[in-house]
Amino acid sequence: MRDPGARASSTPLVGGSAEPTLRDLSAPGRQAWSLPDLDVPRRNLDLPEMADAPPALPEVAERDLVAHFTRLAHRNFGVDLGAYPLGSCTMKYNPKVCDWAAELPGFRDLHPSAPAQLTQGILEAVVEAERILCELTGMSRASFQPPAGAAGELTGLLIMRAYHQEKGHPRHKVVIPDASHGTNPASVTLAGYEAVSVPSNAKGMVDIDALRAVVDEDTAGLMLTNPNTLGLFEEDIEVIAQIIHEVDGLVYYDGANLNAILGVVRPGDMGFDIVHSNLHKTFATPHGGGGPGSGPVAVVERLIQYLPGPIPTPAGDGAIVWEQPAASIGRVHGNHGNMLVVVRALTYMLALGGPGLERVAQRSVLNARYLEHLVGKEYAIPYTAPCMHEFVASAENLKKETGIRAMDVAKALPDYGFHAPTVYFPLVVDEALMLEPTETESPETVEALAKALLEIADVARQDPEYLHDAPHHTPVSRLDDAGAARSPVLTWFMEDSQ
Amino acid sequence: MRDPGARASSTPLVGGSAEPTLRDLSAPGRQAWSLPDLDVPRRNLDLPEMADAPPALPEVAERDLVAHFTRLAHRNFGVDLGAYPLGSCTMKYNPKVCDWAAELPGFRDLHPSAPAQLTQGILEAVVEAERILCELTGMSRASFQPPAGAAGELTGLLIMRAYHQEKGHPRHKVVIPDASHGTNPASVTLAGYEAVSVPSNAKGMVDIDALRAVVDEDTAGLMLTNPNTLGLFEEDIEVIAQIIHEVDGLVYYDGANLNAILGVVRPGDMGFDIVHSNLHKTFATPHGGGGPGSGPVAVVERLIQYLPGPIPTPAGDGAIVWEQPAASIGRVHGNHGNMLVVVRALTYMLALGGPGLERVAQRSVLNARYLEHLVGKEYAIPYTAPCMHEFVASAENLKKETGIRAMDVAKALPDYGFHAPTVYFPLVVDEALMLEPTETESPETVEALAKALLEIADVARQDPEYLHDAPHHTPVSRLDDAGAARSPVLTWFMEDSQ
Amino acid sequence: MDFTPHSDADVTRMLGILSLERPEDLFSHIPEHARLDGALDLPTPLSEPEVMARIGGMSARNTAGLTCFAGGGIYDHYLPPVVRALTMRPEFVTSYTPYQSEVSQGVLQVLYEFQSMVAAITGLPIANASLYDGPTAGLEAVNLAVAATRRSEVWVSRGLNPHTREVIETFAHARDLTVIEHPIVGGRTAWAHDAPGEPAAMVFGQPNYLGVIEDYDEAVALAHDKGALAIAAVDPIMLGTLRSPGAAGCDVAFAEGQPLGNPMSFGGPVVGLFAVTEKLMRRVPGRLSGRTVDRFGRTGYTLTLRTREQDIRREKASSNICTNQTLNAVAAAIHLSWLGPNGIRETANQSIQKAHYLAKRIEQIKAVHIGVDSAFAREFPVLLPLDPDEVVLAMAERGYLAGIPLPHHYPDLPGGLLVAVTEQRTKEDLDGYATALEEVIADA
Amino acid sequence: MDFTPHSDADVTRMLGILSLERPEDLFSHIPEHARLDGALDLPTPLSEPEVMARIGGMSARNTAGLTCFAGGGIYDHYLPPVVRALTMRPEFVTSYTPYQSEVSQGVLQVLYEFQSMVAAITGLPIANASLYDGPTAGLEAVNLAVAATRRSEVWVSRGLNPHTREVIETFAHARDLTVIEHPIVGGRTAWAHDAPGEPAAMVFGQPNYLGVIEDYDEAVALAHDKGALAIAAVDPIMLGTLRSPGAAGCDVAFAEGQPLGNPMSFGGPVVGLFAVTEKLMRRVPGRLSGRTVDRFGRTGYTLTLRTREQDIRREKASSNICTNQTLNAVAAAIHLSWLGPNGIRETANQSIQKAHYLAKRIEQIKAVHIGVDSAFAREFPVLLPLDPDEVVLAMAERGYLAGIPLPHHYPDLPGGLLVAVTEQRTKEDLDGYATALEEVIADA
Ligand SMILES: Cc1ncc(COP(=O)(O)O)c(C=O)c1O
Ligand SMILES: Cc1ncc(COP(=O)(O)O)c(C=O)c1O
Repeated sequence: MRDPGARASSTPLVGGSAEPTLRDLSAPGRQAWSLPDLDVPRRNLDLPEMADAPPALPEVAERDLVAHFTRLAHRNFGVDLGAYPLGSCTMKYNPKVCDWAAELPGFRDLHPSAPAQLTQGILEAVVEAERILCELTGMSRASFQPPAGAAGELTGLLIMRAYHQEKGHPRHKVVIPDASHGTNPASVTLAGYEAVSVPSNAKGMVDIDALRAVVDEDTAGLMLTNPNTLGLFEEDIEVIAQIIHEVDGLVYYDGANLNAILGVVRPGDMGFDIVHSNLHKTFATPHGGGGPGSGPVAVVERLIQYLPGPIPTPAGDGAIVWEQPAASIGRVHGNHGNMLVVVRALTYMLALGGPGLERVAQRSVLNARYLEHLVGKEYAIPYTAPCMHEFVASAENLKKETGIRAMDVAKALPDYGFHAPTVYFPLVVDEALMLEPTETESPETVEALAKALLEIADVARQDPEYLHDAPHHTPVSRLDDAGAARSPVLTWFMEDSQ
Repeated sequence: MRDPGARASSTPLVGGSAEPTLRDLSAPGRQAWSLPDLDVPRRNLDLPEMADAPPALPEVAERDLVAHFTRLAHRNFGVDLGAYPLGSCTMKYNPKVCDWAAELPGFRDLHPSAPAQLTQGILEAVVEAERILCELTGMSRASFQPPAGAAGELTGLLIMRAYHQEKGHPRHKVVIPDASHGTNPASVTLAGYEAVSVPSNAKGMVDIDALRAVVDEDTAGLMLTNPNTLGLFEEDIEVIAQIIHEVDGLVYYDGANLNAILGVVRPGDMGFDIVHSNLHKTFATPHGGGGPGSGPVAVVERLIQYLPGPIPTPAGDGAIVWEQPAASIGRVHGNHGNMLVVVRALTYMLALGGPGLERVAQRSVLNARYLEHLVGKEYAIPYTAPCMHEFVASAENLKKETGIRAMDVAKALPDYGFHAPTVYFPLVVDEALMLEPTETESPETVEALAKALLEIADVARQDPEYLHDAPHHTPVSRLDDAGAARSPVLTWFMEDSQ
Repeated sequence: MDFTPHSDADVTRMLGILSLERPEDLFSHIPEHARLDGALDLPTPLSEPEVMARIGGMSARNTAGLTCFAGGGIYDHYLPPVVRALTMRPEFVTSYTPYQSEVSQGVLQVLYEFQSMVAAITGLPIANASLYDGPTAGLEAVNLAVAATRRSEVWVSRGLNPHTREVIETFAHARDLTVIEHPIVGGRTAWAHDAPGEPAAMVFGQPNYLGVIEDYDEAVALAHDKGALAIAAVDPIMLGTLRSPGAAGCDVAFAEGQPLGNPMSFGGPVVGLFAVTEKLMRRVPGRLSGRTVDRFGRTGYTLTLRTREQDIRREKASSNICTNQTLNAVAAAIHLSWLGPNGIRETANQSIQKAHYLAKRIEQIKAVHIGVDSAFAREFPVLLPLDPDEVVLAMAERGYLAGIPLPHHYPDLPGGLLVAVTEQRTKEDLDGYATALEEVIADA
Repeated sequence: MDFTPHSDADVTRMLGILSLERPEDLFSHIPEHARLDGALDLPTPLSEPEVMARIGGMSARNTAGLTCFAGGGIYDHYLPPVVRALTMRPEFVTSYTPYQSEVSQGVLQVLYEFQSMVAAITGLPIANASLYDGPTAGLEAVNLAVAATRRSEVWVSRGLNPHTREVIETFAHARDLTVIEHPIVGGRTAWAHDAPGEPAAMVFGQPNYLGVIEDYDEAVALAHDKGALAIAAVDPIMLGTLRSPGAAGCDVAFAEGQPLGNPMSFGGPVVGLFAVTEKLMRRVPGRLSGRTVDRFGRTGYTLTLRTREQDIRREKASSNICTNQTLNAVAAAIHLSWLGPNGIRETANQSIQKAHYLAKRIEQIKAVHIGVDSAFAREFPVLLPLDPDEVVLAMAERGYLAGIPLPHHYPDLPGGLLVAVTEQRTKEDLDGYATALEEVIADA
C-alpha cells in the first residue's frame, strides 16, 4: 500500500489514521538534500567495489519529511507532556538548560581524536563530574566510558574478574537477588560468569541465610541495587557486604536507584566496592526514547587500576591529561563514552549543588511515599517497610475480584493523561505495578495520578470490558504483540515478502 | 475552579480534558525563575511610585510550565503537521534553515540603536532583500519598516497623501474593489480617507465602467490585489491603472497574492506605483500563530522621497549608511521593522534564487488549478477565468440540497487531517470556500485534500447531522462564539467577576 | 534549493490532466505584453550550506557581542533557554491566526493567558492579544482616545519615547490631529496645566525615556480634569516594582513588550502590549481571545468581539491591524510565567540597584554628569564632554555598547548619552564600563 | 536552581498526611550509622545564568572551530538544520524506551524506518534499533558469531578500527576467546588463508581504518570456507557509492553511525548500526521494532522478538543491552530520509573526490608520502618526516585539526597521520591544508 502525500491525518490532534511510512511517502525524483557542486576537478578514480546503483532509500521533499516526523512526534508521549511514573526508570523532568549545554558548539562539534591540549574544557567537565559523582557515591575514581547502565555492569564485572585474576583466584559465580533487573544476569553471562540467584525474604529484602548458603570461595561478587527493585532499602546491607567481603568477593552497586539516596547515604559507606550510575535517570539527562544514556563506573581505591581507560586526570601543572590505569581491563567504548550526556549531567549537578541534590532524594521519596499512601487501600502493598523513591503495588486483589490485571490498569492510565507504570516487574510480586512519581511532580499531580488509579479500580468493578479494551484515547489501541513476534515484519523489505 | 497539577490529560494524544490555565496551576511559593544574587551593595534608594506588592502573576515550577505549554502546543495545528489550504494566507512550508538564520546571535542579540558602523552585516541583508524585492515587483526602492501587510497599506496610503499634498491637491477618496481584503478599507479610514467601493463584474473582475463612474479628481488612488481575492488575474489591469493615472491618482498593489506571479509578471510593469509585500506569505516566513510578519513597501522612482525612513543605503565607499528620504512621511515603526523576519525572507530568496522563485509561482498555480479541477464538479466555481494560486468555490448547491453550509464543510476538514479553508470571503461569492494549496504540497496531498472535500459532500447527503456537529476528532468541538461575545471573558480577572 | 515537492514527472502528469502542455501555459491568460520575457536580475540559487555561509557571514559582521548598555525600550534582559525552546515549538511558529478555533486551542489559550498576565502587570482588566511594538501601540492608543472622546488634540510629554512621538506624528499628520508637546524639566514632565485646548489624551512614559519616574497622580488628575484619557507608556519589567498604571488610574497603558521573552532582534520582531479599562473594551484594537465552552460544555477559547475588527467591520473597524505579533506574545506569556511575581520584582530591583551603582561610578568621572535631577529607575542620561556618537564608537572598541546618543532627539542635551542597565550586567561589567568611559574621555 | 515544584508549605502538608515531622524522617528506617551526618563536599547551587557562564566557559576552552580532517569513524559531514530540529522534538527526547506501545507510536515507527533504511544501505534484510556505537557493535557481532558457531576463535584484520579491536579484546579476555590478527600489507588485509584454527568470525573494515577499500569477495569466500561468519565494519556514508556488505555476501555488518545525523560530540553519543541476514534474526542483540495491527486492524508498531532480551530472558539473553542510542537512531533515520539515494551517493562521491584531490596536493610536499598503495576512498594515511602528534599541534595553530596520529596504534607507521575528508571541505580548505602542512614541515 503506497499512500504518499503529506496529509496530517495521523496526528492525534486531528484524526486517527495511521501515518504512512517514508517509503509510502517516497516518489522518484523528490529531494530534500542540498549540497554545493563539487568544487575540485572531478576525476575518474576507477575505484574497486563500486555499487551499480545507490541504496534503496526513500525520496521525499523536505516539506513532507518535516510533516512526517512532526506527526510521528505527535504520536508519542514524553515527560514534557506529563507525568511518567514508570518505576525503575526515574522519568523526571529534564531541565532545558541542559539541552542548551549539550548544543554548545564547543562540545557538539568536537572530534574525539583532538588531543588533550585542544580539549581542556570538556576534560574539565569530565573531571568535575567525576569528582561530584565520587563524592556522592563514596568512591575514589570513575570512568565515563560505559554508555549505559548495562555497559556499566559489564565493566564492573570485568573489573571483578581482573581483580580475582590478579589475585590468582579466577572465580566463576556472581550472586544476584531474584528481584534484580534483567540486565544484571545478562551482564553476568556476557562477562563469562555464572549467575547465581538468591531469593528475597518476606520483607522483600535479600534473604541473608539463603545468601550465606550460596556464597563461597568461587563467588566473584554480588550485584545489588539499594533501594532494591521493590523500592525498599536493604536494611541488612552491611551484613550482606560483609558476607561477600569475607570470601574476598566484591560488592557491586547497580546505581539505577541512586536517586533515592543522594546525600542521604552512600554506596561506599554501605560497603560497596563498584558503583555504576545511570546519568539518564538520576542526573536528569533525558532518555531519548530509549537512549542515549551514560553509565559511569566508580570504584574504591584498590580497584582504580582496573578501570577502563584512558581517564582524564589533572596533572601537576593543572592541565588535564589522559591517563591509562595501570591494570586497565581495556576499552569498553569506541571513544570516551557518551560525553555530551556527561555535559548535561554536570550542568544539572552544578545547578542543584549539594542542597539541591539532597532535595532530590527527599522529594522523590516524599512523592512516592505520598502516592503509596493514597493508593495503598485499593492496591495492596506487599511489604511493610516504608518505600523509598518508588514502590510496588499489586493488582492481585483486583484481578481476583474483577478479572482486571495489572496490565489492564496500566493500559487505562493514558486515558487519564498519564504514562503507565512498569508492570510485572519485579517478578517476585504478583500483578506488580511499579510506581515512581519522581521528585519533579507536584503534589497535585501525584494526587491526580492517585485519583486516576482509584477510578480505574472503580471502573474495573463496574465495567471490566471497558478496561480490557483500554486505552481508548490513544493513536492506536492494544497491538497484536503475539502476531508481531510470530511473523516478524522488521523492515519494509520484509513487508514485501509477506 | 483551581485544578493544579501537571496531568497530561489535555493532550489530544492521551485524553480530552481541557488544559488548566496557568492560574489554575499556580501555587504560592512555586518558582521557575532563577537569577544570581545581586552583586553590588544593595542601597535603600527610596524611589517614588513603588508598588506595595508585586503583580498578581501565577507561580509555577519550570516542570509544570514546560508541561503546560507543551500540551498547549499539542492542541494546535500548524503547517509542520500538514496541509493548511487557508485561502489568502499562503500557508506554505517554512524551511528550517530560515529558523537557523533568525537564531544567529549576530542578528538576534543586536540592539537596534547600535550605529551603522557596528551593524553592517544586517544592513547588508536589508539592502540585498530590498534589491531582490524591487526586482521582483518592478519597483525602485523599498522600506522595511512596516511590520505587516496592514501596516504596509497604511504606509502606502500615507505616501499617496504626501504625494497629493505636495502637488497641492489633497484628496479624499480611495477606491477599493468590493472583494478586497478587510484591511484595505480599514487602512483607508485610518489614513484619513474615505473608502469608495467598486463592484466586481460577472467575470469576478473589477467592473471597468463602474470604476470610471467613481473615479474623479478627488480620487487619491486605488488599492488592488492581483491576482485578486478570487484568485483571478485582473486582465484589464492596465486599463484600470490608466483610469487612475489619468486623474493623477496612484495605484496601490496589495501584495498578499504576490506568490502567484513571482517572475511571471511584475506589479510595476502592470502600472502599479506602490507595492507592499507580505514576507510572511510569499517569502516563507512562518506566521507564528498570527504574527510577526513583515510588510515592506516598495515604490516607483518618483515616490522614493516619501518612504518612511531612515533606509539603509550603500554609500560611495561601499559602507551602508542610514539615509532619510527627502520628504519622508515619517516613522511607521518604533525601530527598523521586523528585521529578523527580513533575515528569514532573504535566506529563502537566496536559497531559491531566480529559478526557484519562478517555480514558486508556477507550482502554486499548478497545485491550485489541479485542486480546482478535482473538486470543481462538486463545488461550483463561480467564475470561468482560470485560477491563479488559489480559487474560490461555492458550497451553495450543497447547501440547497442538504443544508450543509461552507462553514460545515470547513469544520469537517480537520477530521480528515487538513486545516480548513477560508470561508465566506470574499463576500461576493455565496457560501465561499477559498482554497490555496500553495506550492509546497505534493500532488498526492492535493489529491487527498480533494478526496476529503468530495467525501464531505457525500456525507452531507447521507448524514448531514454528523457534519453539523463536525469536527469530531479535535480537542474541542464547535465553540459558543456568540456566548463569548455576549459576555466576554478576556482575562482570568474577568472570570472572577462572572 | 527548492521547497516544492514536485518532480518533473509530477509536473508533466498534472499538466496533462489539466490539458496543458508546458508550465508556461498556466499563465497564458495573462496579457502577453505584461508578462516578463527576459529573465530578471535575481541571484543564482544556492545550496543550503552555501546559504548558511552567506547569511552566517552577514551575522558575523554585526557586533552583537558587545556588553549592552543601550535601552530606550529594547533591553538586554536574561532570556532563559526554556522560554525560547517552548516559544519555538513548530505548532506555535507555523500556524496562522487562530480563526479555526477547534484546531487552534493552543495559541488561543496562550493568548488568553497573555492577556491575563498583561492585565496583571498593568493593573488594567482588559488587554489585547498584541500589537506590533511599543510605538505603534502608542499610535493605537491615540487613535482610540480620539475615537472615544471625539476630540482631535493630543498632549504628549517630551519624555515619551521619541520614536513613539514620531509614529504618532506620522499618523497625526494624516488625520489632522494637533499634537502638543509638554516639556521636561530636570528629567520630569512639566505639564502645562493651564494650556488651552481639549485634549483627547495625555500620553507620558513611566518611567519616561530618560529613565525618570513620573508623577502618576499629577498626570492622571490633569488628564481627567481635561476630559482626556490618561495614557501611560510603561516598561514591563519595571512593573515588577513600580505602581501599575491601572492602580494609578490610567485609562490606557501600552508598552514595548520586548523585554518579556524576546531577544533584542535589532528592534523587531518585538511586541506591543495594550491594556485598557473595562469601559474601553469595545474600542480595543486587534485581536482578543475569549473564554467560552464547546457543545459538550468543555472550556475552550475563541477570538471574540470580532465586530471591532477589519475583516468584519472593514472601514469602520477600530484598527486596520490583522497580522500582529502573536509569537512574540507567546514568548512574553511564557517568560511572564517563568518570572512570576517574585522573579519580575527581583529583575526590576536588581536592574534599578545596578543602574544606581553605575550612576554613582560615572558621577565620579571628571567632566561627566548625570543629566537628570529626578529619581530614575534603571536608565539615566549621562552628559559627556564629547560627541556621544564618537564615544559610542570608542566604547565599542573596548567591548561596550555604551548607550543611545541623545542629541538627535534632544538637541538641548548636546553631550547626552542614555545609559540602560539590566540585571544581567555584573559588577565587573559596571566597573569595566566606568573605567572604559573614563579612559575614552581622558584619551580625547 | 531547583526543579522540584514543592513549596515549603507543600512539603509540610504532605509530611503531615504521612504523619511525619521533618523531611529527614523519611529516612529514619535506614540504619543510622550508615546515614551521612556531615555535609558532603558538593558545589554550592548556582542560578541558571551562573551555570550557563560556567558551562559556556568550558565549551569555549575546546577548539571545536578547527577545520576538521580527523576521521577514524567520526566524520565532520554536513548536518542540516532540519534534521537537528526534528530530532530534538521533546516527544522524542523525553520519552522512555517504547514499551508502552499505544503512546509510543512515534518512536516505534521511526525505529522501524531506521531499521528499514539501515537494511537498505547495508543490503541486509534485518537491522536492529541501534547499539551504543561502532566498536561496541563490533563486540556484539563477535558475540553473535561465537554463539551462532559455538566456536571461540575470532579472526580480525589489523585494518579494523583499533578501538573496535580493543573493545573486542576487552571482551575476549573475559570470555577466553582467541583473537587472531591478520596483517595489512600496502594498506589491505593480507588474510593468512591457511592459518590453522576454526574461526567463528572474520571481521574487517570496509573501507578499512586506513581508508583502503578491501576485497569483499576474498574475505567472504575465505570466511565461508572456514565456516565463519563474514563480518564487515562499514562507513555508512561510503555505502552511498560502495557495494553493500549484503550484496557482497556478508553475514553481519556493523557501523559507527555517527555520520548519519549526529554531531561529532567528542565521540558520544553516537550510534552503532547492526544488520544481519534473515537466518540470524533471532540472535540479534538489542531492540527490534516490528509492524503489527491493533484491535481495529490499524497498522501499529511494537517492540518484538522480545524473548532475545535481558528483561525477559535474563542470563540467557542474546545481549545485556537495555538503554541504547534511540535518539541518535532517530537522527540517523531523519538524516537518511533527507539524503535519499542520490544525496548519500553525492555525499560519498564528493568526499572521495576531495580526498583524492587533497592526496595529490599532499604528495607534492617534500618528504611527505601517502602511506598506502591500494585504492582508498575518503581517508588515507600520510607519512610525515616529523612526529605526527607535534604536527597536529602545529596545524591547530594554523586552524586545522590535521588528522589522527597513527603510531599509537600502528608503530610500524612512525610518521603516520590519518587524514579524512568530507564533502564539507572546500577547495580552499584543501589547498589551505596542504599549504599549512608544507609550512609546518618547512618550519621544523
Ligand atoms: C535497576 C536497573 N538496573 C539496570 C538498568 C540498566 O540500565 P541501562 O538501561 O542504562 O542499561 C536499569 C534500567 O533500565 C535498571 O532499572
Ligand atoms: C489580500 C490581503 N491583503 C492584506 C492582508 C493583510 O496583511 P497582514 O495580515 O500582514 O496585515 C492580507 C492578509 O491577511 C490579505 O490576505
